[in-house]
Amino acid sequence: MVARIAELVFDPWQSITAHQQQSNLANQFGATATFIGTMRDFNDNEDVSRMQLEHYPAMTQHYLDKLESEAKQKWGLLDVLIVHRVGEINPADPIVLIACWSAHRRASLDACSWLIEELKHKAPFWKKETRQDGEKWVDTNTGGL
Amino acid sequence: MVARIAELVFDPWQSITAHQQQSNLANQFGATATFIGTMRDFNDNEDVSRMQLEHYPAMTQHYLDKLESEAKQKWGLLDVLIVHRVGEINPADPIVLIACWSAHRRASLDACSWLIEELKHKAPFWKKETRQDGEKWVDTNTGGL
Amino acid sequence: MSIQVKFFASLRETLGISETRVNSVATAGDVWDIATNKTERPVNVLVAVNLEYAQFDSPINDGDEVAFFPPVTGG
Amino acid sequence: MSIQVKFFASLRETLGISETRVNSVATAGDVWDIATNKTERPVNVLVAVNLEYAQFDSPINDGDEVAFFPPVTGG
Repeated sequence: MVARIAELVFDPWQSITAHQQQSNLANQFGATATFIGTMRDFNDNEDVSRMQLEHYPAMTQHYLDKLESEAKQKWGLLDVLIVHRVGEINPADPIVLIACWSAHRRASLDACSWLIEELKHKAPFWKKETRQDGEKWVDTNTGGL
Repeated sequence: MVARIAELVFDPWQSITAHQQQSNLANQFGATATFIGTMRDFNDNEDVSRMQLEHYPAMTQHYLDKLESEAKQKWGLLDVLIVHRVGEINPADPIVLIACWSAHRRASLDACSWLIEELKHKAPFWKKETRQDGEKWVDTNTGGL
Repeated sequence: MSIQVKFFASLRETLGISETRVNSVATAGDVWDIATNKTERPVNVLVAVNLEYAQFDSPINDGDEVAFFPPVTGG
Repeated sequence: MSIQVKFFASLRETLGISETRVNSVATAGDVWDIATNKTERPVNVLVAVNLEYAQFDSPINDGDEVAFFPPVTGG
């Protein structure tokens, strides 16, 4: 179980591959569900050329670890990986990766869906977008969209 | 949008990476949800050393294409990829890959979850397991597990 | 023209038939009876006509492809 | 011992304070008042005490870390 803050751009599929190779769970898991959030070059119909992602390091790590433990226990997951970017982010860069491994499919799918909602509502990250008219803090996350 | 039957072992993460590189959707999608079903080396508490996956080729392709179209329309997905193994499968081999790309998170997550259930209940694939006491057709898929 | 008939998985093994052809008949149930020499139909057998799920009383036309198989277990 | 205070994101920019320290106080609300020189609290400000979400009337002990920030927008 790993929750990691990434200061630099990461490849989500390589991160999952590497994590899975180290995990020694081959033959045990029957299901893997993943979610990747990626930066788009527009938001609210405005072009966004860049984004700064600020966080509260100690609390972020604490919350991601806590969410992983809760999900693992609640759904009996075999493994969980969370990676979240901070710093300067460009369009098409991955922002967040969540991957859940379980014996059967519903556990991994439901846990993955729960984790991204919890993370969006609780983990202390803040986005500031660079638009044509300047920099603007994102007010609030879309509710469940 | 691709639905593909794989006769040989495939790497799901590489398949997704390759598909995403070709798709020309960078900067547009904000969310990617995936599900991977993998062969375990046990089922119903019995060791399973190998599996044969039979299918009805024309109907399989027809159903996978149809499910992709339905999901794409229902959730406004930007792209969908399905890969399903047939033939001789060994423990730890991926069996099925579903990946959905969308602008916002709920579309990709809900579509991915729907697709694996529909595929399990409708696509004409059949598993035959090799156990210690011989070969045995799997009777039925677990309901939503 | 005739009707193409296919059997899959455990049904193919039990009946010992993979593919056959039958002449004009009224329904998918008739196809089963002729192709299997009136073998009793297991309760869970599914039928597809031209790659779509169908019923045993679904009408069959010349040139159709009719397939019989057990519950699917993919994914 | 004193109380470590942190501000994040738009709140950090608006107040022009990133980190500060205050002496013993009763509640998280008191920390806000002292650290911001009684700036009016925006309605949506969140508070965390020792890395857990808390309330403005949560009691504060010496050595605690208290953080104020706007609604989170990660993921």
